[in-house]
Amino acid sequence: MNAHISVTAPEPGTAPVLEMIKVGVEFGVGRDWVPAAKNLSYSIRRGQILAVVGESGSGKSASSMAILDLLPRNSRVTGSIKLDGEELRGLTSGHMRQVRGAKVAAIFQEPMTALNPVFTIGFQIVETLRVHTGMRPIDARVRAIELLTMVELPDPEKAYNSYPHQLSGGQRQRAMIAQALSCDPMLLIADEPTTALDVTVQAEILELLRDLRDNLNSAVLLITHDMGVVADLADDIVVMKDGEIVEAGEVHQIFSAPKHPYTRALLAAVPRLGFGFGPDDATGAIDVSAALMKALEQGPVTTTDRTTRTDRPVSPDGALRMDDISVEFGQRRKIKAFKAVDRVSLSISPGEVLGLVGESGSGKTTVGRAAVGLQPISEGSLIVTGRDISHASSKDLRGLRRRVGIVFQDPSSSLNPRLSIGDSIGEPLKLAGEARGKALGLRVEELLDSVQLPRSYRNRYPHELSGGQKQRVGIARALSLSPLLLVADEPTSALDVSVQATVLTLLKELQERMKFACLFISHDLAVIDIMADRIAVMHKGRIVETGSRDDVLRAPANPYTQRLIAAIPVPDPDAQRDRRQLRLALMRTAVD
Amino acid sequence: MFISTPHVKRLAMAGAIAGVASLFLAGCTTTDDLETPAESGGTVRIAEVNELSSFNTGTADGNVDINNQLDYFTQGDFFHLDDTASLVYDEGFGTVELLSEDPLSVKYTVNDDVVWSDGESIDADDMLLGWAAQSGYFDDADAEATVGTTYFSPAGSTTGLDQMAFPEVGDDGKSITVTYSGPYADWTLFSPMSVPAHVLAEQAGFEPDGMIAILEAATEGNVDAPVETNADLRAVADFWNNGYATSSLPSDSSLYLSSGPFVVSSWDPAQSVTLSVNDTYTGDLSPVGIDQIVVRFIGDANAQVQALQNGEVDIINPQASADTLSSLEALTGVKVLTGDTGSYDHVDLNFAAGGVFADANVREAFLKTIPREQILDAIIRPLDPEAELLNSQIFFPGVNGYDEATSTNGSDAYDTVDISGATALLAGATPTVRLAYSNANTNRVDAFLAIQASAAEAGFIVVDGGLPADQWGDALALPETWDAFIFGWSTVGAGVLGVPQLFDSASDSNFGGFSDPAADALMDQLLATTDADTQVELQVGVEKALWAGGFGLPMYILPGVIAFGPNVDGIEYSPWQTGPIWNFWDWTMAA
Amino acid sequence: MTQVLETEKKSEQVGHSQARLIFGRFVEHKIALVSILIVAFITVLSWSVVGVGSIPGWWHLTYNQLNPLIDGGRPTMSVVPQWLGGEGVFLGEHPFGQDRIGKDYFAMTMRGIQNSLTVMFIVGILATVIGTVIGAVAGYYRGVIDAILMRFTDLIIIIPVIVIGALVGSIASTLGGAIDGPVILGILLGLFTWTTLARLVRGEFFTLREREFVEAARVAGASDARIIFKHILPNAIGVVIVAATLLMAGAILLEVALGFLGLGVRPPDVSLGRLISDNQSSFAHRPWLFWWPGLFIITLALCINFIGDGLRDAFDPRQRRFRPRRQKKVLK
Amino acid sequence: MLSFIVRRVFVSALLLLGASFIMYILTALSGDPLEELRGSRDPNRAQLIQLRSDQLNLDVPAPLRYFGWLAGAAKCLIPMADSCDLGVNILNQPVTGLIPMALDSTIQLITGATLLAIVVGITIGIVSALRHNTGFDYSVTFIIFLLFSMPAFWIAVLLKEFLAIGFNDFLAQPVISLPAILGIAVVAGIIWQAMVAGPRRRRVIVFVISGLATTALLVFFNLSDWFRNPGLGAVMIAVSAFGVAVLVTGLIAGFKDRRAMTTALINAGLAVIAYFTLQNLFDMSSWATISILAVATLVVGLASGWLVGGDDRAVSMRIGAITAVLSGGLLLIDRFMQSWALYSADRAIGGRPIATVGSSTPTLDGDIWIMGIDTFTHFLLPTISLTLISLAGYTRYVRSGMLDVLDQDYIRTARAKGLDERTVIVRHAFRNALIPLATLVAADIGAIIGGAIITEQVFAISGMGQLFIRSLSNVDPNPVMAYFVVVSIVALIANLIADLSYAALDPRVRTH
Repeated sequence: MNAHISVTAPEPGTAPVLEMIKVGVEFGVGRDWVPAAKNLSYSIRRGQILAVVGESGSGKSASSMAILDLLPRNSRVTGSIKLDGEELRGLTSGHMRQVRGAKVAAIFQEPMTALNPVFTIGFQIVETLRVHTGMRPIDARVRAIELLTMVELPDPEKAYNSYPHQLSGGQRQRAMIAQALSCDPMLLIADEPTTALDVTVQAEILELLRDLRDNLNSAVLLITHDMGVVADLADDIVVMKDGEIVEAGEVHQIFSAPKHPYTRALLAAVPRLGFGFGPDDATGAIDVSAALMKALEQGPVTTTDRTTRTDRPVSPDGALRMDDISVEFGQRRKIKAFKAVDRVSLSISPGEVLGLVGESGSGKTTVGRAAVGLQPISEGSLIVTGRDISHASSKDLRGLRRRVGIVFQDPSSSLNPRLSIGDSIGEPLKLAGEARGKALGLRVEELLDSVQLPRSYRNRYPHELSGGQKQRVGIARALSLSPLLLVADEPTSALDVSVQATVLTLLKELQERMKFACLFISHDLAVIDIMADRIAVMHKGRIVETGSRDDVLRAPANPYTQRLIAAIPVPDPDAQRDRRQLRLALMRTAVD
Repeated sequence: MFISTPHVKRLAMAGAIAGVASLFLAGCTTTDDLETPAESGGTVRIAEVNELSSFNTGTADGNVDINNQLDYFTQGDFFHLDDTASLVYDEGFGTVELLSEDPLSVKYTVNDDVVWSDGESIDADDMLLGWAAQSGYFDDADAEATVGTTYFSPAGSTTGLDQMAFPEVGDDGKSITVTYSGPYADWTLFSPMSVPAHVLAEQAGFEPDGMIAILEAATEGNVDAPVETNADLRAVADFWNNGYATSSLPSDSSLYLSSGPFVVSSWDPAQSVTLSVNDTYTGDLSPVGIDQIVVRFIGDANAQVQALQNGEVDIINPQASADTLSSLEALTGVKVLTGDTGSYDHVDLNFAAGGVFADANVREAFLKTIPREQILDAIIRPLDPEAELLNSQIFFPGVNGYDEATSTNGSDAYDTVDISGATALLAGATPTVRLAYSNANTNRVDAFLAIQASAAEAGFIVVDGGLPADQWGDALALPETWDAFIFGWSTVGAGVLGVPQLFDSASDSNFGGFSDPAADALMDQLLATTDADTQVELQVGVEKALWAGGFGLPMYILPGVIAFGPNVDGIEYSPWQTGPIWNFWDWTMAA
Repeated sequence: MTQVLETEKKSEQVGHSQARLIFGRFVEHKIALVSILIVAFITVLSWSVVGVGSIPGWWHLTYNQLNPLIDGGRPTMSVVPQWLGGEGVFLGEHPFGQDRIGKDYFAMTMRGIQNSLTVMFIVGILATVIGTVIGAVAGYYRGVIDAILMRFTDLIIIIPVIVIGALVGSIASTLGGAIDGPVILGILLGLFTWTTLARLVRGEFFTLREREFVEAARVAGASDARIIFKHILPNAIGVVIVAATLLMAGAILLEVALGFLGLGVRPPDVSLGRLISDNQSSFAHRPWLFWWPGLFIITLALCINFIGDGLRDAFDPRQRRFRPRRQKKVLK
Repeated sequence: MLSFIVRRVFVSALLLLGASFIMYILTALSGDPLEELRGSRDPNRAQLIQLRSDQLNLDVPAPLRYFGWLAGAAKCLIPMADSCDLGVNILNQPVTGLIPMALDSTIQLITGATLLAIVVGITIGIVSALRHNTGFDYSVTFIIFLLFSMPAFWIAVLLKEFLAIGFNDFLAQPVISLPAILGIAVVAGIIWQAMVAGPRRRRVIVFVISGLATTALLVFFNLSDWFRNPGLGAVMIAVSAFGVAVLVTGLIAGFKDRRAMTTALINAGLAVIAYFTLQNLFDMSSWATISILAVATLVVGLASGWLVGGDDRAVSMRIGAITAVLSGGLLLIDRFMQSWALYSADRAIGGRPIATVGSSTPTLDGDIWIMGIDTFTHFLLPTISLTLISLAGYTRYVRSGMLDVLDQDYIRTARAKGLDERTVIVRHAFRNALIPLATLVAADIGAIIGGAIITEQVFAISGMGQLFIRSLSNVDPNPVMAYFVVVSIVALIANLIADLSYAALDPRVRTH
């Protein structure tokens, strides 16, 4: 499948800005060359956004870095890369430097570390300008502030003089974009620009990139693994798997009629908001766009009635019962205590799955950790599986251990690298004195079966397993004492979308079989839509809306929920275009 | 390359102004060219281990070898000790007359033209002060110093000197006469000279010539009837005790006046002291053609050797070790003198009743096994090839009386190891001997190993009683913890006072508890005789008793090394404390 | 940005534990391997020559035995074999020569090495244990406990180590020679040199205690002690071992320096530093007295430093030097 | 910020008190002060022992003695009254007199060594970080480890034997034999080509050029009997001044910045002119003159930068100043060399200039050049031995710091912006690696004030180290405690400065 695919017939007079012909990238690992990308050929014209899509390890980043020749010393690039007709491979480092930053600019995934912490934003932008244009410092300063205004930073003057650590993630990404666009580059390489950002901030950045593409008419090479982003922004798509292009084509054609089985599987695995469990699960289907249109007409609903009431009386032996609990952090002298969770009330009855959704910093993880006793609460009452642990001493918490389990987010950090898989899973059993020696081995094998992992993995070590496999071990460990309440703190957000689907299905089956109550925490409403019976939306430490899955998705009352739903990109270009108009409409009316 | 725009003109002009301004400013801070000092005489540089710490060597703290050496250069005195530790009188300074034997009275007169370096003449009040400080005449404190006062704390012992009455001042004010209430053997070693009285008076807050008045006003100390402390004397004594201790050149030059050929001219703290010629000196003990003497403080023996090799010093007197000697001999143009020093190592036995050495035969057997020759070869001969066995407990080789003592005291029986004799004496017994020594001193460690090996052949079981540097001193004073002890004494070389102090059964320095009534009697008589020859006779008698009783065995005298570079000549070896500078007036700059 | 490819190994063989992996990387570090062999050889040599406690060594002379001086104490060993013009390879009566009074210098040097190694191992073990415990507790509990422990560490840092060396003499004798000098010196130094290690371990615990597997262990009901010693410490062991090797290298140099200043190990026992300071002036005439101890000190310290360097690379491999095989096979 | 400092000082004071108590007990336990007296045969031995034990009041148990000492020391805290009573040592010398001199010679000894170690350490650290995993990196690591494991006194003795005595002997007839010249040339070539790295062809060229240059230089030394009367001479000064100008501009501003290059060349030119005009002024100048000239050179440097103007005025001024000062330094070195022959011919030196002991030649006096050379020859060896020891620490630290920083994302961003390698390294990477370095330097200075005990002993410079060792060996607590108090206070202040410098350098700490 590696025939040279010219994406669209080049219109006369507009030679492609970037042309990759049979490009290959190999890395030196140990003593031999291991290919990261093989035989890549694609091209981008002015004003066109080409999305290179693929899962981690597919070589999409490596090939893009080859363009700027920024690969580390132990790498080798073959094939030809032409920029506006001029061959980049083989350029002397002097010429290459004139290309970097001037003709081709790049923005990266981690805004936190991409800017030099010891220089101000203004200095770094002026530096780029003066390297390429030789402007006088005062003119460069004016141009820099112009750029900062263009990327819609709230106060460009203040941003110019502030250091990177004084800006939020989204603002820093905007500063990165301003710096990249400072010399009107022909090509902008955006390597996972919004992956590290919250969905609402992601929507704004995508909006910004779309406006820039329209005004500056520069070509954009977008590298991402998120189909929603692709649908929202890209004109054409190239799908990569294990270093090769498996399919390429116009965005509508790929979304509506994917030809390659891998593309098809990839699109299917992407959770769609409102479609419940996959396209064929008709019962759960909700027309989210219709819901948003209705909400728009109603205008802002006072946030009192349905948003805070707990709709069902809960018997005391409910799995989890939180009444007005608050959690404060950092009670250090001068800095006043920061209220991470502010008077939250929640309840989960046995066997029920409550989805807790919110952006980063909304306090959802703190609530999850409080539920398992990891985080002491400052106010309110907290009853878990019938035991009041509001002001628990470590002794009462010990009793709670057998009734509660937790699954974490980052697979590489949730397992002790020094312990074998069997030991990690068996740890809670051993500590609770449930089983010893031979019996323990049997229980561990049962748990491995339940999470569909081969028994021979017992004496394997975490660094030998893939992300998905490690997450399954985490689940097995959490369920080893068959707890009454399982807290899942963003269990799949660190996984590739295909792996994510398998892990979610596994969790769903286990929940139905073992009937444990589950507090499922995520920032991705689509994932919550699949898993949860009821949904609670958190914003800035408060619960702004609770309700059953259908009520919240069909008729979101709270404006923040509405904006959250609207901001989630739909993996379908046309639907995503309508959704965008809805979101902008909602933004204008909603009051924050 | 240059920018030929208006910049250059502005630039050149600014550069010129800046240049001229700096030149002008710099000009007014120049120094006139230094006149080079008249380089007539030469400079001699001596290396010393310790740094100068006091200008009054009379005090207990000040009595350190470096201070004594500076004193030797800068202070004139009635006499000094030569390399055979015998007295040499300096007529140029003053005269000492023995007026009468019984009662013992001596007259000290200072020559007329002898003055301190500030022009003030040296006279009776200086000598009175010296006498008062050394005799302890005014002290009336008892042993535990609970009641009464002790004014001066002199370096030497006051026993004997406290028999002097208040001296009569000569009418010309340049002489004093002292009379002792009883006979005192070492009267010849007493010199009334100390720090200048007029300076001390001023420093203590009195009139420069008020010293005599203060001393006469104070009453003689009487231990039984301690009297209220005399304030004036207290002030004078305090300054005498502490006023001269310093770690840099005092601003008031009167604190380091000189009455000798040299005077301290500069002191670079922690580095060196420079002495230049004292113009007011009238004596004849100044070296020809030497203007300056520099004493450099170099603590490390090896550093001294390398400094000499590198020409940074002329004379060094380092702590001798085999390798120092061999490395010195390897240097070109460097002359090396070796010889004895004033200290010797010896083995003393413990006579305590019930101890292993209570029995005379065991004592003799053990002494016979001590391999003195082998120890000499191993430790001393590499340092001083001509070293000989020390065969006298009292006398030093070269001092008058040594030959007579060694030929008569029966020490020849121990010249060679006699294992068979020893085993015979032991008659099959295998006594265990706790042999103690300081394990920080490599010589004594090696001596112990040699004795242990040799004594074992005769049947002795010698237990290693080695103790660290800070513990062996205490153990010495607790005889019950050891049977035999290797340690060393260092002697001033002259005077007989030391003999009873070591061997009299009543003395606390006689650690082994040796007691021989006949020897005690001889020693009492010795203290009373002032005639040199009879003193020797008496000491030879004590010597015989010691060897007969098996007191112990002297082993070796610590060797000394003096080395000097090509710049200076006339240096001769002396074993005593003054070391290489004892005849500094004979030095001459080499060609 | 090091792009290390995450190749998914699905091979069935029994799991490689982290320790096996580290050992694999360590073996690659040639110099560190050679260093371990050298240190092991020297240790075995010194203990076998001098003997342990009552068991005598294979070398017939003891370190404080006086022997007659042979040919001015020149070393009798020669290594140049006959066919190269030397006198053949043999040890002779005194391979390293003799000191000035005839004590066998080979035995003395070996005894000196034995003492240095004793001090090194004791300091290494004692300081590592104390440092790790204090670092772990301070790092894990933070807050008040951390402040107190760190102030205590500052207190110990201020006290100059030289004074500790001076104490050995007096303590050795008060114990009446029950424990010999080097062991006491080792213990004393160990008590005062653990500070840097404690700081490193504390820093490591700060990061590791936030890791999710620690929280999982807490939820599973593990006690604090179990979390510290079963979960966090095994992951911090890399920092501990590397710091321990540096500590040991430092201990050797410290013992030797104390010996040079006349403190630390006292005669009749032997310290390499004291051997050099005693024979410092013999540099020109009897160089073997100066070179042998110096040579062994440097070799020991150098090897231990290299072992530390090898271990650090094994535990957190920065980008290894990439030497591609000559194009033999490119994985399809 | 103020509350942070106050709290920090308070805690340090408490620490000092606790540590001083432990220190006093340790010193008292470490031996018996009367040991020396016990062996003396003086007749009044018992009386002397009594006197000294009264002086050190040994009958009072150690802990109580500590409080006696503390009372005396506390009096130092009263600001105005200089009633500081730290007691007397066993020679009855007031301790307060001993400390200033010891501190002065220690400071004289270590300032040179620390500066040299920092500058050389940082350069080697950066170069070996940039040449990570190359031949150069491995050889530098090996040498560093070798220096790290060599005992201090061993280095000192070797230096004394070869560099002092060997060099002085060599001065007798200073001709380097031909094989020696070739050997040195080859070694120099190898070092330079390793530093440059890059493609094989370039390294061979560099090897040949540096080899030839070294041979020519050594031959010139032989012919001009350079070692006996050295001198740079006008040509050498001109060449090196312009070399400095080019190097400084290359490093700080990059060759492309023409204005900066112009400023540098102007200053180099001025230096050459000054060489000819100022010679006679030098002959009669005092230290005050030299300092005024130095200030003048600085002002000229800055002014020339400002006048050349252009956008980056600040950069040009900085380069102007640095070039002016460095080429001014060359003039001074040349002037010192001119007096070298006069210095070594002086009777006090006797043709053997390099000294092995002490910090000055007592009987020598001459103009500032002679005295300047004297200090140089005395401190050359100790400084080299101290630098070698602390060099290893700095190089390892800078190397690992740079390697960490070079892996950061913002370095990749800087490269993606099109900055040249030099700017990325100097402006972005080194600026960040500087932050932890500041804490290391401050902490190291705190430790080194304690006196390079061993170096001081071998070179017989009685600084703090010697004072400490001598007092400790005769178990004399007062000077030991005075040493301890001074060293700890300096160490604590150094740590405080380290933390403050951390805040100054890292904006994240400053503006959180």
